[in-house]
Amino acid sequence: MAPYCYFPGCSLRGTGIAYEESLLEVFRLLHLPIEELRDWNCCGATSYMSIDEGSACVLSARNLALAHKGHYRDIVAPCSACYLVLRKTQDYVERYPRIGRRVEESLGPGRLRVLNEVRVRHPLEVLYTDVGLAKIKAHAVRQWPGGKVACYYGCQMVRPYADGDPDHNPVRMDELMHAAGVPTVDFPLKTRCCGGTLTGTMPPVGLRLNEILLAEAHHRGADAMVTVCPLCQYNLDAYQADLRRRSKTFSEMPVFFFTQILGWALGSDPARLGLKRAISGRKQIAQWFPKQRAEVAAHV
Amino acid sequence: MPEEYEPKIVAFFCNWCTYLAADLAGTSRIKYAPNTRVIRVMCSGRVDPQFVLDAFAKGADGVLIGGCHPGDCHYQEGNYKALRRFRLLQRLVSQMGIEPERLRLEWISAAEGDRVRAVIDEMTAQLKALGPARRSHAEAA
Amino acid sequence: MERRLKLQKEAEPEWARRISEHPGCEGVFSCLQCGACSGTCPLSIYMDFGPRRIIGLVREGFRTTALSSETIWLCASCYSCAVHCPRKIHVTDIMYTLKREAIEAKLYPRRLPIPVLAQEFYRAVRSRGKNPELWVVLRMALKSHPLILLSMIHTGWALLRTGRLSLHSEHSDGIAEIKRYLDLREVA
Amino acid sequence: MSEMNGTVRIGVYVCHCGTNIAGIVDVKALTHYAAGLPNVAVARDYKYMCSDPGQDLIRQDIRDQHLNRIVVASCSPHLHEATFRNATRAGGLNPFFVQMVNIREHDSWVHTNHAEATLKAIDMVRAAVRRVAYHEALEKGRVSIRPEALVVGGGIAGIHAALTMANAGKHVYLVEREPTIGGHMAQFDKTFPTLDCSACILTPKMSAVKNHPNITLWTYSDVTAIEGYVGNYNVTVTRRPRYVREDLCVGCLECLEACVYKQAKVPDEFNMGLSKRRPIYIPFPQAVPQTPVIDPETCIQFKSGKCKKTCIEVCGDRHAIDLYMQPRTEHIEVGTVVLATGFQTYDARRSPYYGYGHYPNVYTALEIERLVNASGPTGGEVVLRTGGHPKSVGIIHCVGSRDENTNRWCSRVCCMYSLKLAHLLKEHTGAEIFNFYIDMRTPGKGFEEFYQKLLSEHVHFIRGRVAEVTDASLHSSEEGQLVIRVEDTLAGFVRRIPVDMVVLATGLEPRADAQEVRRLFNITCSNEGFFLERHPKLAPVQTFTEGIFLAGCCQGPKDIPDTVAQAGAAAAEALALMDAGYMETEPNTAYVVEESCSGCKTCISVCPYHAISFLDERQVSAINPVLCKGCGTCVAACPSATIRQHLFEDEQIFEEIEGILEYA
Repeated sequence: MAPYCYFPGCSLRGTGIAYEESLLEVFRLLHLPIEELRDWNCCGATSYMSIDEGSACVLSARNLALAHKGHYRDIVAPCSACYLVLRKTQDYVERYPRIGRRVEESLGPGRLRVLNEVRVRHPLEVLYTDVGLAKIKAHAVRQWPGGKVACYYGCQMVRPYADGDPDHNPVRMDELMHAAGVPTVDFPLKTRCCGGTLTGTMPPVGLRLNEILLAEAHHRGADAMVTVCPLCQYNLDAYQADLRRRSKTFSEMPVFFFTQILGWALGSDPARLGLKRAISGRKQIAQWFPKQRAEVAAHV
Repeated sequence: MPEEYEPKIVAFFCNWCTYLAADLAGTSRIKYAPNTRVIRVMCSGRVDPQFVLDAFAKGADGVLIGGCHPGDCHYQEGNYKALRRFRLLQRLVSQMGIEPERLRLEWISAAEGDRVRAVIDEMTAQLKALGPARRSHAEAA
Repeated sequence: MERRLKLQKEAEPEWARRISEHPGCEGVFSCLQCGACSGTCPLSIYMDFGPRRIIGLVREGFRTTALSSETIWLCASCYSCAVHCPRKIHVTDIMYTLKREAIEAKLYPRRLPIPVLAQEFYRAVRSRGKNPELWVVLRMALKSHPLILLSMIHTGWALLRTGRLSLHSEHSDGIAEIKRYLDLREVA
Repeated sequence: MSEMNGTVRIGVYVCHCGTNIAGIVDVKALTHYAAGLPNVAVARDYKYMCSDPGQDLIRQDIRDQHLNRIVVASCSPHLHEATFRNATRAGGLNPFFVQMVNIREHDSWVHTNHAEATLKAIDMVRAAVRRVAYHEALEKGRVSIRPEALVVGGGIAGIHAALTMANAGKHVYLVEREPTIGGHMAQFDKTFPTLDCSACILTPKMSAVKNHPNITLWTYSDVTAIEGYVGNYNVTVTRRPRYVREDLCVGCLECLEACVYKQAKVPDEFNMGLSKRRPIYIPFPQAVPQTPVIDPETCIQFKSGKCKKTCIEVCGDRHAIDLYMQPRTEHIEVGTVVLATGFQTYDARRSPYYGYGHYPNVYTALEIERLVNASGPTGGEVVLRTGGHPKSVGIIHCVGSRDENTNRWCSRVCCMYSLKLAHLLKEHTGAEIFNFYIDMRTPGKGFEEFYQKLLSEHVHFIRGRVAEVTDASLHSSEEGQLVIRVEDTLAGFVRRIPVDMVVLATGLEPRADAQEVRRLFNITCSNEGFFLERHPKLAPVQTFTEGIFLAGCCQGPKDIPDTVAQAGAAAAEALALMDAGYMETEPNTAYVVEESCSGCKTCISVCPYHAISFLDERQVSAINPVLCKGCGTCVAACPSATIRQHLFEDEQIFEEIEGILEYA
C-alpha cells in the first residue's frame, strides 16, 4: 500500500516529541508505512491567519504541493492546528478566487488543483477508518494498568472540519480506547477549548481553562486524560504544578497522547512511547509502568 | 464586439413548475440576467423538436427547456417524454454544428425561484463565452 | 465617569460592507444577535465585548471600537461559535479578519502580549520556515511582559529536563523558496 | 385549424402596476413601440390595468375601435388572465382572443437595468402581438363535480373541515392514520392564551364527527391511491386491521383490564412514552372511535400464539375481537379533497448540546403537555424522571427553529406555548421558571396581554440562545443540577443557571412522508417541505391541482385558531365547487385533424390519461375532450403534425418564437 505522508509540524519536534515517538511506533506495530514529508515548513498556525491569511494559505499550500509531488495520497497531520490549517487552505483555494490567485502566484500556474488531490488526515481518523476497531482489538495484547481515562478531543480537530465524527459530540477516540481495552469516563467537556497559546500569553486565563478541564476529568473519576493534539497535551500537562499551588484540592494526573496508550496496548516497549517525557503525574506513570522507574528516576 | 455581446435565450417553461418558479423569483425580487424570453407551455412534453430547431434557425443563441422534477410532472410523465426528445435533439443539434451548451433541459420545481436565477445566469455566462451562434449551420435545419 | 454616546458620524458603513466581502465574513449582516456565539465561547467571560457585540459593532461600522478591542485577540479560534451559530456565520474567521485589520491600522491594544506573539511567530517563520517555540516565546515575553518569563521558569525547566525543548532552532532547507513565496504578497 | 380570419385589429395595453413595472420598464417607450407593430390598432398604457377603469379601457376600445384581439402586458397570467378574459368578454369579444405578457414577475421584478428590461419587454410584447393574431374563438369545457368530499387527516383541521362540509349536506369521508382522531390538539393540556382545556373544547367536535350522518370515519387507515381529476377522483383507502371490530365493539373496554398483561409494558405513544400501555389499548379515554386496538408487535398471541386470550373471553358473545382480521380496501369516488395531514415536532436529539435523551430531566414541550395534564401519566403531578418535583425550570425556545443547521423557519407557536407551559409549570410546582428566547413573538389576539401576565407572575425572561445544557458543574452550588449556559444578551454577560428541569420548545416541521403524500395527490411542496398553496395571499388554501385544498399545519406552522379558520376556508372552497356541481375547464385540449392522420397510434402510447382511442373503421385516432388534460405531449409526439392543441397551436408558438427573435 502507498505510504502515508507524515507532516510533523513544529510541535512534534519540540514540546510534543512524545507524540511523534508514540505515533511512529503505533504505525510501525500496525505495519502502516509512513514517511516524513521532505523539507516541510511550518503550517503558520493561528498566528499566521491573524496577520495575513494569503500567506497562511501559501505556507500550507507549499506542504500540500510537496506531498503531491511525492505522490502521496494522504498527508497525516497529528497536530490539530496543522490539520485545521491544511484543511482550511484546501477549502479556501476552492471557495475564494482571491486566495486561489494568491496561492497560484507562489506555486506557479496550474498547481492549484493538485492541492485538493492530497487527502488531509488526522491520525485518529486514520486509525479509526483505515485500520478499524476490529484490527486494533485483535492486536491489543497488553492489559492497561492506568485506570479510567477521559478522552479530550479539543477543538481544531473536530471543528469546523470534522471528518465523520459529529462536531458536537465526537466519540471515535473513546471507541479506539475501548477497542484497546482501556476504560473511559463520560467527559462532557471533551471539545471545550484548552485556550491554546493563552497559557503563555495570558497565564491566569489559560491556566483557568485547563484547571476546569482537569478538575472535571477528576470529578468524573478519570485517572488520566488522553489527547490528540500536542498543544492540548502541553497545556494540560505542563502547568499542573502551578494549578496545585492555586488550589489545594487540585490533584495531579498524567496526560497522555492517544498514541501512547494504543502503543502500550499493542505491546510496544514502553521506552519507545516517550512516557518519560511526562511532566505531571509522574508518580502514577512510575507505578503503572514499573519498567520505566529507572528511566523516570533519572530525570526527577 | 464593441459593447458586450448579449446572447438571446428562448426558454420553454412548463406552466406548473418552472413558469411558477420564474414567477416566484419575481415575487422574491431575485435578480438575474435579462437574456431569456419565456414561452409558456402547459408541459415540457409539449415542446416540439421543431420549436427548438426553429428557434436556432431564427437566431436564438440558446434554448432552455424547463420542466417539473422527475416524478413531479403535473401530467404524470410529460417530463420523461421531454427528456427522451431532448436526448434526440442534442444529437441532432450537435450534428448541425451547434455547441451542446446552447441547448439545455432543467428540472425546476415551483419552489425553486433561486434555481431559475442560477440556471439562467450560468447559461448566459456560458453563451457569452461562446459568442453568437453560427446561424448558417442552424439554417441548414 | 465614562460618557457613553456614539454619534452616527463615527460609524463607517463602507468599512462594514468591505469587511463583509472578506473570505468567511459573508454572514456578518445576517446576524440575529442571539448570543449563541458568546454563550458557547469559553473565553467570552474574559472579553471586553464578546463575539456577539463585536459583530454588532462591525455591521454598524464602528471600526475603531471593534479594532481596538481585546475581544478579537482573546479568541483562541476553537470554532465553537462557528458550529453553534444558527445563521452559520463563521465568527472565528471574522475575528481573524479583524485581527489583521487591527494590526494594519496599528489599533491593537499595546499591553496585550497576544498580538506581539503573533507577529514574532510571523517573523520567525518567514526567516526560518519553521517555528522555534522557545525563541518565539522569549521574544514575545521580552517585547510585552518580561515578567511573564518568571512564571515560565518552572515550566521551562520541566520541559528542558524531559527533552521537550529544542534549544537549537530548525530551518527548512527550502527557506529561500518559502521567502520568495511569502514576499510575493509585498510586491503584489 | 387556426388562420388569420378577416382583418386583425389588436389592442395592446401596458400596465404600470404603480411603479412595480413602470419603475424599471419604460412603459411609454414600450407603448409607443407596440403602437407601431403590424395589426395593432391601438396601444395604451395605464397605471393599474386590473382596476375597473383599466378594464373599462379594454371594453370601450373593443366597441369603439372594433378590436378583435387583446394583448395585456402586466403581471403573470396565473394572477390576472381570468380578469382580462372577463373584461374582453364584457366587451363582447370571445375571451380567448386575449394574450398576456408577463413583464412584472418575469421582467421588472427580476432585472435592474432599465434599458435591458425595456428591451426584454419589447421582445415579449412583439411576440404576443404576433401570437394573438392566430388566436381563435373557443368555449370553455365543463366537468361535473361529485358532491362527496375526502378529508385526509383527523386532527382539529380535518375535523373542522369535515364537520363544515357535512353540515352543508355533503357526504364526507374522513381518513385518519392513527387509531383515533384528535391529532396533536388532543395531547395538549390547555390552549393559549385563554387557557381553556384543550380536550374539553376538542372532544365534543370529535364525537360530533362520530355521530354525523354525513361523515364516514375511517381511522387506522391510509389513502393508498387516487386517480381521476377535479370533481371525479377515484380514491383507494386501505384500512389496517385493529383486530377489534368497530361494528361489534360497544366500547366497554373490559378487554383492556382482562389482558394477560396485568402490568402495562409498552411505551404509550399518546403520552410520549411517559407511561405504559397494554398490547390491547385505547389511545386516550375520549378516543373516537371508542374501539380498542391490538398491537401485534407486542401481543403474545400474535408473537407466540400461546396466549390465554382472556380478552376474547371477557368480550364474550359480543365477538368484537377478531384476531384474524385482514386489511380492507375501500374504493370511493369524491369530487374534492381537503388535505389536513398536519405536522411533526422536531427531534430534539438532532441538537445534542441540549442533552435530550442523554439527561433524563431534559423534556420536550409535548412531553410537558402530557405531564401537566390531569389525565396524563402522572395525573397532572409534575414529577421528574429522576423523581421529585422541580424547584427550577428552564424553557429553551427555538429548538429546531430559526436555525440554518436544522430548520430555518420560525415555528410560530413556540413562543406562545412556552409562555403557556411556563404558566402551567409555575401553577403546578411553584418553581422558578426561566425562559430563554431569541425574539419574543406574540402577534395574536390576546397574546401580548398573556406575555404581560407572565411577566407579572415573575417568570424570568432571558434574551439569548442557550449554548449548552450540561451536568458539569463549576461550583458546589450547581452540583447535581443541569446547568444552562447562555449569554444574557440584554445584561451583556454570560450566565450559568442551574435548574432541575429543562424544557425544549421544539419546532414544527413537515411530516416525514410529506413528499410521498405530495406525489400521491400530485401537488407541490415549498422548499421547507410544507405543502405549497396556489398563491400566498390570494389562494392560500388552493393547490395547483384543481379540487385539492389545504388545511392546517401541513401547509405551514400555525396555531389552533388559524388552523380552524383555514380549515373553514378550505371547506368553503370545496363546497363552492361541489354546490356549483360543475367546473369550467381550460379549452386547451388536443384534437385530431382526421384527414391528415396516418393512424400510426404513436399518440395513444404517450397519453397518460388514456384519452386517445383508435377508430378502427376510419383508421384514425380520436381524443376524448373530457379525459384530455391538455398537456400537449401527444401533439409534440405526432409525426404527421396532425394532432393539434387549442390555445397552444403550433402556429401560435412559432409566431411567439419568431416574434421574440425578430430584432426591430
